[in-house]
Amino acid sequence: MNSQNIYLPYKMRIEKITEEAPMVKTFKLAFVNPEDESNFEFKTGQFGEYSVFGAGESTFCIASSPTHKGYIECTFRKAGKVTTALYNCEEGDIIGFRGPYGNNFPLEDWEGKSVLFIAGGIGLPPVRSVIWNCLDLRDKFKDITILYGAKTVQDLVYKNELEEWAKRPDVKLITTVDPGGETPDWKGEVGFVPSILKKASPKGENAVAIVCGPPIMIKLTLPILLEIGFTEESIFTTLENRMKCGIGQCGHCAVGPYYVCKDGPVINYADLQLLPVEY
Amino acid sequence: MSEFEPKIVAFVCNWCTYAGADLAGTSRIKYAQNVRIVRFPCTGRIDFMLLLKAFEEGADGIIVSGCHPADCHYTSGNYHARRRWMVFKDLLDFIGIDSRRIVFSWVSAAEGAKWAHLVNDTVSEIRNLGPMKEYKNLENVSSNKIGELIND
Amino acid sequence: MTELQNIAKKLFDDGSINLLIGYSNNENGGTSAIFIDNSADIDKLIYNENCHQNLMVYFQKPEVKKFGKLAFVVSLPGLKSVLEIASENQIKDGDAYFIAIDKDGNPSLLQDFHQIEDFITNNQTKPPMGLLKLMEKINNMTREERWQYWTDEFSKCIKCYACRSVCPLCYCTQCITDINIPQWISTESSPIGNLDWHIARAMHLAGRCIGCGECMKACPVDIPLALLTANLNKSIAIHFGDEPGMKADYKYPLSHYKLEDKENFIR
Amino acid sequence: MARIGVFICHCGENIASTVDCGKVAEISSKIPGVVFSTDYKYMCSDPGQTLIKDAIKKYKLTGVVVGACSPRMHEPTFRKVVASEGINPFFCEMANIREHCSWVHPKGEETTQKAADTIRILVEKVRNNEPLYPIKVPVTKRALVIGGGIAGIQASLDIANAGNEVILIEKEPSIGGHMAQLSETFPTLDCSQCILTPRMVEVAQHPNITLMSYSEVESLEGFIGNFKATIRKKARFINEELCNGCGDCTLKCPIKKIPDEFNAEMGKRPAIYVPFPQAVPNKPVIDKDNCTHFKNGKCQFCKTNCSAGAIDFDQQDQLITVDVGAIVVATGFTIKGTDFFPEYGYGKYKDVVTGLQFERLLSSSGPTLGEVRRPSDGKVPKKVVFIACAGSRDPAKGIEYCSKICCMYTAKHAMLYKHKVPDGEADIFYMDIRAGGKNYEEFVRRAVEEDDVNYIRGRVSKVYEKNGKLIVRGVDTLLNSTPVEIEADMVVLATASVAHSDAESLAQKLHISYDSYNFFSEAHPKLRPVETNTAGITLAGACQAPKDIPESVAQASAAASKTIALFSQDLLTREPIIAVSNKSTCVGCFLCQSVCPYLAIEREEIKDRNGNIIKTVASINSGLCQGCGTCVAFCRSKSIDLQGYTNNQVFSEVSALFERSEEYV
Amino acid sequence: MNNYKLITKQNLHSFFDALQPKNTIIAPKEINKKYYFKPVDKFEDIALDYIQTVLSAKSVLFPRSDTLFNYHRADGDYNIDEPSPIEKNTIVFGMKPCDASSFVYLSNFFLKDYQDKNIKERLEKLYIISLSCKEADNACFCTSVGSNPASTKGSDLNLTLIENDTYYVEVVTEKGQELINYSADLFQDTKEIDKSKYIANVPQKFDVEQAKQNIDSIFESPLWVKDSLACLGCGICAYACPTCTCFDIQDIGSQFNGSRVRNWDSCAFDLFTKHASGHNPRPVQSQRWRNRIKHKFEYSVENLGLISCVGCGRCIRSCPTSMNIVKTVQIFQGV
Repeated sequence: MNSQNIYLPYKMRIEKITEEAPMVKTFKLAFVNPEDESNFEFKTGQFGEYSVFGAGESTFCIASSPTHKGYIECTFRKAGKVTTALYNCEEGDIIGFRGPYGNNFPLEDWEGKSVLFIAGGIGLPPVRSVIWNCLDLRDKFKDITILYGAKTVQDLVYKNELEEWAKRPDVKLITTVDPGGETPDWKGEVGFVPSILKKASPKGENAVAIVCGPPIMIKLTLPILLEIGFTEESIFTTLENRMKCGIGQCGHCAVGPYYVCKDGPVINYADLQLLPVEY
Repeated sequence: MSEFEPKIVAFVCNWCTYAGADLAGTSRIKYAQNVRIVRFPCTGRIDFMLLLKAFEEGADGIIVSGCHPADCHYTSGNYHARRRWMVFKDLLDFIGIDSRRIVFSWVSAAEGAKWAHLVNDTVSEIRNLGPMKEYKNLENVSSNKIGELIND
Repeated sequence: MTELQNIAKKLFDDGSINLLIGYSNNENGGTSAIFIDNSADIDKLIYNENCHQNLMVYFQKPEVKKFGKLAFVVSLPGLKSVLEIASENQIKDGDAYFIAIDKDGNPSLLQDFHQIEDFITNNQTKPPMGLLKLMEKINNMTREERWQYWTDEFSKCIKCYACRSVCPLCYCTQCITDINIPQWISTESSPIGNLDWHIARAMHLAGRCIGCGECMKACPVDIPLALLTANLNKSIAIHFGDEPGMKADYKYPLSHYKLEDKENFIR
Repeated sequence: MARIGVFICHCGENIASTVDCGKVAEISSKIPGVVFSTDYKYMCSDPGQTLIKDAIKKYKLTGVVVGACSPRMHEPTFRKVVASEGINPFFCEMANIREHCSWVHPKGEETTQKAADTIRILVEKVRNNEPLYPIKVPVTKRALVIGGGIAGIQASLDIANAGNEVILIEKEPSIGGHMAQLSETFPTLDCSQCILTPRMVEVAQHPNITLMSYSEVESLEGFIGNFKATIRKKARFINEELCNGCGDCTLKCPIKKIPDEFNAEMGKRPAIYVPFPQAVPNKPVIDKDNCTHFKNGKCQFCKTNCSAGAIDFDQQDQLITVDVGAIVVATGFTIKGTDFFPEYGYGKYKDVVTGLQFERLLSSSGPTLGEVRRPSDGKVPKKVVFIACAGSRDPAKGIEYCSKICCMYTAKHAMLYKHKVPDGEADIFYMDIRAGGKNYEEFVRRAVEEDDVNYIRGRVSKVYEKNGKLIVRGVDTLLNSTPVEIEADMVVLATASVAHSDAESLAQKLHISYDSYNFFSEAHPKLRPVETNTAGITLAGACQAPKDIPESVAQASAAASKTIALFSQDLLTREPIIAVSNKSTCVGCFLCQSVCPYLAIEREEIKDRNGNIIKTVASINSGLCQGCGTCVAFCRSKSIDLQGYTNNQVFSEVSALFERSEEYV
Repeated sequence: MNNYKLITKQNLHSFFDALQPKNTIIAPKEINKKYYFKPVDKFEDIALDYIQTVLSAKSVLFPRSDTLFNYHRADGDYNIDEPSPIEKNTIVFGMKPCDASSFVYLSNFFLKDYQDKNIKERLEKLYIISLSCKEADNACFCTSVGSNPASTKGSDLNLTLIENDTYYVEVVTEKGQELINYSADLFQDTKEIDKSKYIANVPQKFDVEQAKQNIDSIFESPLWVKDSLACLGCGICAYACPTCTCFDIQDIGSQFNGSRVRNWDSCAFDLFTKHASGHNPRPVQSQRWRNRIKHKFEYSVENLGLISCVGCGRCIRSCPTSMNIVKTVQIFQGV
């Protein structure tokens, strides 16, 4: 009779809040109970259920890298009831977290290859976890290229880290904003992600691509990736269906027989095409 | 055992009854402490769901008060409210919720004394009716008792 | 071919409609809605006293709307719902054809709201006796008995929302029960959550409900839901003298007022 | 969780004497999200405001709840304080723990708990507040002044002289009001008409003023800066363009014995008449009810005798709609007639008159050309008894207030009587003499000392006729309540000043509030004595409460200055408490449209990329919406919300009503 | 284990009386000519000759609203407590074999990857006494989904009325034996009996294997739309279904005190899949109906090796628009 209640969250204290963009915040969370922290492990690409007591749970990825110990980070946009409650939290407040759930990016398979990250808007947080993971193991990979676009300069998240990556000689960072979204002192590209990708055309051989962003961006980016030499198996994305339980039971995230929370959220393009289009 | 002290909430409009209650204050007219006031721009703004919510939160009685007919700051909010309350009251009666627990009134900005009387009268009437036990009984049903798992 | 089928066939033959929604016999010895998109299926179209579903509920269904021009087989309650949704700006004159079934079971084709109004006036029926009796019985109970009666009934509710789904007037794209900022109605099927839902539903239909009784028939646990709205409509008729579903330009009693409205309950 | 600061004001002893403010602050500090909580003697004072500002900086507050007086008093004050620290002012809410708590409850635990509950309810509201930004609307720089008495005249001239257009409407055929009826004015005894008529002429000739006499407000729509007033211009059956004001018609009219309103029915007038010689406009009007032509169609005397051809029996009432940005209400007052007083003969004794009637007897333009002659037989009365407070300050008569002007005009009447009838005797029954005002007390003293007016402190219980004399029976309370009986030739009642009989219906048309005596209510008795609760509508003169001339004029100028200040802006800043619709969830049933009193709900078509209409939804015109929120409560799918009182805010307030967290028990 | 016994109706009554004091007993009860599972304390209250209850008995395991934990705010932190999901041992008495077999699916589903605490604890204290069907109606189709009116699958004890007042009892599990032991002398040993002549005849309505193949292979088809036009997207089918397991997790209460609760949900609701952004992976009803059918016959087989339909027919009986899962499967069988 000592089965554990899988719905009990870890209690997390909000250590730091960063306002990334309008309506977008990043929380740095630390475990309230040290034992929880020592038992906790996750891999890049996994997600969790974040909760405000009285408001409920909401799902998003762990945006920090597993190589950064002692805390986790998440980035979210204020949209529904829970994210509004989270958005209104202050540093020092206690929230709930359960996880990690889902599969992860197969980093070990990528060793010796070039890695191309493509993200749009609020799609950067899941990718950011992988980016840092790769950067922390920098010598295991060849070229690392990051292509990140947002509607406007204001909407770019992780502005400090973008600067940091831009300065690194071992990373090629391309940032872009949609036409009309630039400011007078904007030094990056102006244009939609797919066309900027086409312009940059990084090599697809012996490389993997991680694509995350709004559905329309992904839809238009995939053909270009194939065109520049990526294989269907080497293109990864994460699915973002509505989730409630995180453990393949509640049924919300099911895409056919596939549970995004359990079998995903990371999926390569070849597998994605086998699924019914219910994501 | 001390005497039952009813919890009363008053939903009032800003222009008449809230001001009337202000006047009761400036005139130092004493009345019962049981009332908690929630301010609305107009009685027309008061959603019937809020009355249900107040009962749910433990109110034993509710006062809904605004401007007299023809005095509405917004011309007609109180007329619409009047119809809505009439229908709502009938529904509560039909369902068996004691509609005497909701007291509707018009209190103008000049009627500080009327406000005080209204509160006092409501408190003593609700005290006679006793606690709103119907709702409290509903609340006591917790969902994990096996007997109740089968929706009975 | 029956007269009903003839009318339907003619509508298809002259290209007036793309989809006809009517009744047919089903596998379980009952009747259910049939969606006929070409005249070949017309022989399945029937009408008898078992055909109760208010088919106007399908008028708002996106997959039905896609078909284009529609025709509905409707009896009195269905036609009343046409006028009611017309008064609520949801259907315009000429948006659909209506094969109206009169009290003797004879079909006739109605096209505009005037015809429907006349039809309704000429085909008035009394509300079912059972419902009236139950309503009277409840009204004669003491308040405590009424409360007991309804809490017992509501406690059965599992919040499947069939009452909402089958109602042609519950066409909101966002129902109050689906809103969580604020959480107007508790999501759990608890006594309070159930009570809130049924009160909200009744209030939202007060003076709008045309009394088809589908909510009650759909309820898997047999809550006599139609009583709530019927009783409200009765009080609205007494207080304000209005009845929904009679005119396409019906003035909804809760969004209008008269200076001389009763206020004997207000202090 | 938000970072909310709670500030409890003692208001000196006003709150602190019954509410334990320190305890309220302590209880409040335990509410989740409240990061700072304190109490202070005077939160609205400079140091109090500084306290709030410092706390906002120090604790990085995101919201503020001030527990103090009514928000109707100090909400703007504290919102300004919060705004000065860079927080959106709508994140400041006031919890009313004075008017609604400390002043109405005894000292004790319960009262403190009520204060704490009130704070908690508002904390929950603030937690769910959203930043709001003021709305700008254009201002129509034209004022409507209702009432052409001295207050309306003064307001019109002030506003017009500042370069703004004014429409002055007067329900009588001429402007002038009560002041035109007066003989001389206290305390200077200068001639009323002499000082008034030049102002009347100035109004008539002012290029910025449009005068509409014999006109009344029919209805009013709109809001500050953007009112739409419909005015009923009553048919006077005279073409004003053609009429040259010669007055021939009034002389030819065969009907001559209609009681003359201007003379307080002490004189007679014809059916076609000019109210008084100096009337502005100086154009006659036909009294339809008394005109033979309108009775049986037979008489045409005036028409046949009008050389200008200005008589027009077919004239109809006209409804004229005007756009105005502000309104000054200066509709004045009326007085009770003698028929109001059973104890003084119900008006059946001809020689019992009202103050206003006596005023006409004193006036050189009056029916007796200024000679004091009593109505019954035209004799000069040798003994006149004046009764002050006739009706006023009398709860039994339903008039509990002081009519304010009677003490002074009664002294004036007695004095003028004595000047005109030096051998006459003037007795005044009074309750108290209220002569607060510049040179007022001196004036009363002059009446006593120089003009031998006899003041008797006491009330008159009865006036009756005996042997052709009026017997005034009263008591002298200064002489141990000795009964007094005086035989008088004439009795003058200083009857109560009251609101016009149509004041209530006018207030309803204008959407302004009024008190239980039907006097119009000011927004604040001390700090906003000129404005009404309806923005853009100000009050001038005795429509608000009884006033004398200097006060009426002063208030008129104040109302004018408020109006001019409003007109000095091109765009008006409005509170953003308005409804907004959610176009994605609205299903367009438009049942909300008919509940909106401002016609602010409009239909908007939502189109797809190809321009096809997908649906029609409700959209709120933010210029017209006044924020009553009736549509919000009405919307089934909650697709309309009211900024400042959103569903989420009020729901949170209600949720917090009785919540007692275990933490703070 | 399988051993066979007989018990008279009268002794069954005594058996009930022996069980009743120490257990919570849930059994079908008649209310207004319909049958519902209710807690009963008198044998007479139990309806023994019913065809089907309106709602399944799954809520003894997976209630309509299930508290996962309660929270209380204290000093800026939260205390959490877990209410016990079940107090006494619970016996469902007189459940139909189709329902009993649903518990096989439910226990597989909820305990497969993650052991759900509430479900596990309830399951441990749950005893199922099933009652073979004497009668069936048009909606019944257990024989089409690999079961039959006297199946013992999922039961601890199975009763079949063989002669007028005697029940044939199959002791299916240890738990069943445990129940017998309350009053073993009421039972009489016997040999295995062929039950088929004592039970209802439920004609097979489709070949599940063939239908399954077709359903598996057809995702895009106008048939899905045509077949589901009548569906209005209420939740009855899922809520009445003994194997539908979808749920939602919500907090009930305030920021101070409250509970996190698991409520039933239905894939028929349009909000089921809708994102906060407004994007909906299954925007129209036909896709939701397709998901339901495919889940029952394809997805659950892929994930658990079990069809998640037991043929109880509740969805068919309750549907206000006469949607019929059998008809749909037949359509696809015939493709």
